[in-house]
Amino acid sequence: MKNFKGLIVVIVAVLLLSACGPAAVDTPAPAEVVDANIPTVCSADRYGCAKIEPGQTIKIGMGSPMTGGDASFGIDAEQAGKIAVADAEPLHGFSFELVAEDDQGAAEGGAAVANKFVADQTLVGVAGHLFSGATAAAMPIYEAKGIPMLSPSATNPTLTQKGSAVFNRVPFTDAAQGKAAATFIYEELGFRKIAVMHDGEDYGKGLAEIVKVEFEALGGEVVEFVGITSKEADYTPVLTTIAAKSPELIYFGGYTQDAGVLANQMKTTGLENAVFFGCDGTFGTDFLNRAGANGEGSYHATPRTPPQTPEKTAFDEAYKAAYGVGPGELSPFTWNSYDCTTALIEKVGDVAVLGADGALYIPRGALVDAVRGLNNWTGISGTYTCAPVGDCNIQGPQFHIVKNGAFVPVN
Amino acid sequence: MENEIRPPRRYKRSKLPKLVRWIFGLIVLSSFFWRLYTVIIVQNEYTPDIWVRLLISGLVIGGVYSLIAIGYTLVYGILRMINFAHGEVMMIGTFAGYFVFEATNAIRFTSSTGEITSLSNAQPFLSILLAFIVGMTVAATSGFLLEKIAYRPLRKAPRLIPLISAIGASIFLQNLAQLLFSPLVRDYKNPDLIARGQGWAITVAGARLTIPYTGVLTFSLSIILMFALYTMVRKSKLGKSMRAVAADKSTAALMGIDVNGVISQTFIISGMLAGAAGVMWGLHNGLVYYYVGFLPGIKAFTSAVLGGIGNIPGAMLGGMLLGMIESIGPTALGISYQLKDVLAFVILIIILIFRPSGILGEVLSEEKV
Amino acid sequence: MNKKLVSPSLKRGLTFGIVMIIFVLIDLDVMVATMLSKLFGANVIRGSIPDVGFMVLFLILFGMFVGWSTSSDDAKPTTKLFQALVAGLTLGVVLGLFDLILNQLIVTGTDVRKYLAALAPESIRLFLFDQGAISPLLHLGLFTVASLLGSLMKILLKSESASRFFKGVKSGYQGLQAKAQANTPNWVKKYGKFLLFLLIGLLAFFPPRIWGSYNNYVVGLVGLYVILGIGLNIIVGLSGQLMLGFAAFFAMGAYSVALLNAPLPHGIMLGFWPSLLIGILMAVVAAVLLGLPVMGMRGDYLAIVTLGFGEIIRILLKSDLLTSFTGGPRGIQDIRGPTLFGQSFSSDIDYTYIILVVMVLSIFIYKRLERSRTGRAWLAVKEDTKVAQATGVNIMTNKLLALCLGAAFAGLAGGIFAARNQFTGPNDHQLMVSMNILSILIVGGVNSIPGIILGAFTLKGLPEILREIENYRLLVFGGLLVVMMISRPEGLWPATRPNIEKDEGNKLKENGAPGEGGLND
Amino acid sequence: MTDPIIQVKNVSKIFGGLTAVNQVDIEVPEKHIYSIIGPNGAGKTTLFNCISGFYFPEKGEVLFYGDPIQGLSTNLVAWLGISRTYQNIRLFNNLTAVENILIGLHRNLKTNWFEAIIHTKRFQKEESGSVKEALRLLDYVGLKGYGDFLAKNLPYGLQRRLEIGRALANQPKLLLLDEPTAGMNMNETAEATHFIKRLRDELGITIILIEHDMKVVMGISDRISVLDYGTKIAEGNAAEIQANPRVIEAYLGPGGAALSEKYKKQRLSNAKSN
Repeated sequence: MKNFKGLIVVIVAVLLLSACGPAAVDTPAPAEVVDANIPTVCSADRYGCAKIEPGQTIKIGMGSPMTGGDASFGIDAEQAGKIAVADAEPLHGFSFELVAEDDQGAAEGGAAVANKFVADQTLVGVAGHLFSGATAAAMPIYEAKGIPMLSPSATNPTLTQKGSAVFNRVPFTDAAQGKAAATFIYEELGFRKIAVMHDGEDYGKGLAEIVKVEFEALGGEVVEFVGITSKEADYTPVLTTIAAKSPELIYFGGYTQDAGVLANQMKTTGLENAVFFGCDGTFGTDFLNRAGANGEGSYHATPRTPPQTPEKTAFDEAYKAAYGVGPGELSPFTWNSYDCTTALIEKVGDVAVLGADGALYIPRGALVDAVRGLNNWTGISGTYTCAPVGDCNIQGPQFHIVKNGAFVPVN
Repeated sequence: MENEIRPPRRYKRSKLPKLVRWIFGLIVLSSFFWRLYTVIIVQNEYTPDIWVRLLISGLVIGGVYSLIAIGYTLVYGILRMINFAHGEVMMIGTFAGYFVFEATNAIRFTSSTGEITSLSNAQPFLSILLAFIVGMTVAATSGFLLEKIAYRPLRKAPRLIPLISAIGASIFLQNLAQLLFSPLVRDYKNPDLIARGQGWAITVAGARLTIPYTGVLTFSLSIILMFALYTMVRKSKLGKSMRAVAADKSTAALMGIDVNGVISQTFIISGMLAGAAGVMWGLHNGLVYYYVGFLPGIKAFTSAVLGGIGNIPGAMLGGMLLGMIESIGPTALGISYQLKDVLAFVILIIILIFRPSGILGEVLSEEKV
Repeated sequence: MNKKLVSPSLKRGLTFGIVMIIFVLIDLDVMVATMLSKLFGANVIRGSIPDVGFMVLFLILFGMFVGWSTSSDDAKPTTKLFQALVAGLTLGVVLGLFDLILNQLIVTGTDVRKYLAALAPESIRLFLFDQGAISPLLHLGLFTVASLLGSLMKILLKSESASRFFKGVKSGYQGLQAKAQANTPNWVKKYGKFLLFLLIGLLAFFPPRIWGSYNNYVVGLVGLYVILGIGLNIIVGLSGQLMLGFAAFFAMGAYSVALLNAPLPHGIMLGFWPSLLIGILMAVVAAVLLGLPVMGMRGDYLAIVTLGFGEIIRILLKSDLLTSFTGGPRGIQDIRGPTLFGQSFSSDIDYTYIILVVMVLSIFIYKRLERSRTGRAWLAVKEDTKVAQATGVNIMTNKLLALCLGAAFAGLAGGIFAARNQFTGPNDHQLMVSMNILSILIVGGVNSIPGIILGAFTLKGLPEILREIENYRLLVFGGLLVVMMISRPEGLWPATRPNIEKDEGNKLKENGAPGEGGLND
Repeated sequence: MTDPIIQVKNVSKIFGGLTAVNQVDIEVPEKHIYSIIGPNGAGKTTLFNCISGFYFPEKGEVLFYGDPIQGLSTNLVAWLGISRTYQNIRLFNNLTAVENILIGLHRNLKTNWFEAIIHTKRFQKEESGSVKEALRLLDYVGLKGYGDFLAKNLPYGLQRRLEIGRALANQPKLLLLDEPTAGMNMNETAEATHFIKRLRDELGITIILIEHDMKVVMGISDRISVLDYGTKIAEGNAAEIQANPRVIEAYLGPGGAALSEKYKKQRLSNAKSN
């Protein structure tokens, strides 16, 4: 017994020590150090500089759920980001590295990852976090250290209403897409009686709420507003209940997996004639595979961008080749994640200065401003211009209809 | 001295718990029925065919729950442990079925009529049968291994220990599946014969409604399996020895029953049922991924307790009941479908308050637990 | 005889072969190789492939382990070697066959990753040492030799030396203890505990300032889970009610602080401390509401009901129904931190202090409860409810009391948790949280404070430290739990009962006799 | 003769169809040792359970100092001063002997959990007092030095003693002992018997005893009643009971009385012959 306890004590001690390990990386912020090599921008910068010693890499962080029920989002984002890093040219001989950490999409993990990132001097930007919960918890920590964020998917409107300098995002704001969708349904398609569904998650629900409000504002009738439990896979009861109210169209805020199931089950629950109207979360070949014939005539949204630019095609091929699964199958945010990483890398290139000592200096404050200053920047998922609050995608969406198993732009 | 021994008022047996219980129950029940009344009679916005539809989907999902719940009940009856990883066994079964269909789909040839067709469409029944066989076998194997590795060493341990071990196994299996098959949410390639979204059209009260083929398959198959299992436990030698072990391990051992063997067989059987349920789940709902077993697992456990854990008919009843509650409940009570789990659990709690050992009661005596 | 030797070794080889195959299928082999290369100071960029040498090293170590574990302790050296040989050969053959398949994949260039996501060509190549067709032979040879090496090692440093080492540790430990007991002046005995607390306090004071925010975060997390563990231990460990929905009380605390102390949705800026108090109260209220009806229920029924309760709370928090009130799936942001004497007291360092203080306080309270009439009553109820009642213990009130006190701790932890993250949402209060807390108890050791601390560290601290191994961490974690339960079911640091009689005796005769382990441990 | 401490007035307890206890009347004066004997399954323990509040008798009433106590929950019965031991020893196995006794003392302690947290003077006084008391009792039942053993690790005989100790901690006026000497050898039994006597003589506790060992019963009981199939078939002092043919029938089956007579004669004749 006793000797075991002794052992335990030793083990704990060791673990604690190893826990203290990262602290060693904590070097004082260069701004305080007076050194001839250090470019003047650093002393001027409000956050000081990140100093990359020769041999080190420039780290781009990414916080996303890689375990638990939403792991597909995280894995997908990481894979896209890796390709982005691979595509990036080395900067003054310094190569980039993507550090993807698992934040489980929740506050606890988000804060943990953020704290880990800020402990690393060579980490200059974060392409993330993916989920709003984790983002909200992480934001203040980056704010203090001056690390710019560019999130591919955190759509919670309140995130950009807090006057954060570091947080930016590329997805639609729910407001933009919701309004456009409502108007499109009311005017172009001319439906007056719709049901609005969402997957009960942050993104889908926010969108659905806007659509409901806007559609009613236009004078249409929302016969049912109901949430489902994502990936639960049997939605026949709820669809049946909706069918009783006989809506002409069903708007769904959520992701492809659920959208596919819904499209299938609509056919057996008395909604054979109702139109399925998705969002940018439900767009992607993945939906076509899942819904098959049942997906015909359904509407989906994408950013207003030519569906297939050569860059996009190139990326798609690279992704497929690298991971054996097509982009957009794991999550709809593959392209966004790629763009976020690329944009960050590009901006780092703009602000970075090579010191006389051969080390690379990246003024954090300048980088923050540069990312916020993203203007008319075209990636594979769209063209982005960041608003002062950090919403980089204010343009309306492009809607597509599914005809003979393919997406056809309609507006 | 004398006066001290007279029980003072406050020491009279406290009626509080009973009172609270009854008041609680009364309030809940009355509001429950009032709600039913208002929604069904007063508002009356649903035509009969809606109820029929809900009933159908309730039966289908209920069948699946029952099958998994039986697994929980069998194991509980014998080991008095909550096999928390049972849902993951089902998940494994689902994956096995998925791969069979992928394979049968991959095999393509030109049929007699000349057009190119895949094996799963040319021989739908064969491929479905194959899927079920493979799914059940794989799940059974994993159940067997699970018991051998994670539970058998803990026979003598206090009752919390196996539970934690089960939780660990559950986490392990989930993540193993995720790492093996990626977190991608895949979809079943059903043979066209039972494609999702297709079904028989029937007319109820003037309204046309569709009964999905997959639903029919799922329901009938689950009933058959349940019946088979029940007769097995009642009639066969294995069933008898299972009941003996459940009643008292040591005595059973003295009677010359190989206890470990019986336990392993129990896990194999429950694994088979879970595997079947998994394949059904895949066929009917179409989603396959590493997390697919978790929710049904919890639900099935709930239904096992609902019917009286350790009691096989109880598990069947509980499963069906839970399916019904989930499909019909929210509509009948006019609440959002997000809250159907809340409804399920609330009903469970109420039932347990008034029948502390489930609807059909527990077959094992309290002393043993 | 020989057969009795061969077949187990064969089995072992086979098992480990399968294990290795799974390693390859989930790409864990590459991960381990990467870790090894990190150990040797090579800086590998994430996602890139390490040097072949490290893969070789890993496989050798694996093989040696196989050899070590296969050769049975009580066998003659030659037998040991023989067993190792058999196991190694089997392992080699199994993997050799597997290699052939892999090699085929490489040659034909088929991509299986649609199904087996982790099986990337480059990692396959790495595993095959880029040797293509002859790699099976390489593996066969490697594993055989390595396995022999392993058993050789076992033969060389026999288990005796190891046990001698342990004995040394033990005797040294006890010797020290005895000496300490023997020559401690009276004043130390009097104020020893106090001094110890002071020392711990001082120790706790400095590190948070030095060791950076990440460690503060991890330590804080562990601390919070220690508090939660203590709370649950009062319910499960002392009063013996199996509770699977503990996260509900956690959520109560977190949401109370969030709702009362954030600009949205209600904008009641009540301040941290009062809202924390209310959070604790809310948790207790919830406990009473849950407790009164379900008190009568037994073990597993209570378990599922509490599980249901936890889920109900979570779903309600998330549902459309309460969105306007709780913020729905979006949760609540910008939760204001605590202030102390007017100025803000919510930097990561401050939180670490708060948590440590609260943790020590809870341990203190727990200790006093456990060693009181109430605590004994709880233990009695846990041991044998009927008899306890017949000895004059009021079951109902005591169980309820335990539930409430436990809930209070959860509420406390929840409040701090929410304020520390400045955010809380439904995802923070999932079923897995309850499971984790329960696991902390069991892994650490029920009713033992050091156990709980240890458990909290193992379950919450370790995964944070294990971040290096990315998305394998939960796999490892799950596996560890199982192994843990099998190897040490009583927990890392099992509880021992107090030696009241002896202590009393010591008190009577004022000279403290060396107080080494009680009769009962 | 002093007024009865406990009266059982035609109490009946029915399980389903079976009547375990059938209209039994018992009256025990203070400071008496009263034995209940009878073949297995005669309903002795059931009667105990009715007195100590485990069962709620369908018919009849149980009066303690003239107050009805049937249907009172067991902890209240204990609170009134009735403690008991169990046929198959039921200790708190994973607690130490001292703790077992301390739990027995529960009823006499007043402090609540809050006082426990903020060590009030009262609490400390009570705690130290109760510990001393517990050790004293431990000594009294002869477990000195075993105090820190886990109850489950104690030898059988000591477990029995500990159980009695726990019962005594409650400061009972009435003590129900359920087969206290079961499974003991000759000298242990003798000791136990003597010990039970001491309890009555020194502490002045009234004792009701269920016992199979006739030597013990006849040795120490002031009054004995015999149960058979739930009904009381005889009551009286040792001599009367031994003489009572119905009792012998009950034990040896029909015709038993005659047989026993025959054996007695034989024994006498043997005694004469040598």
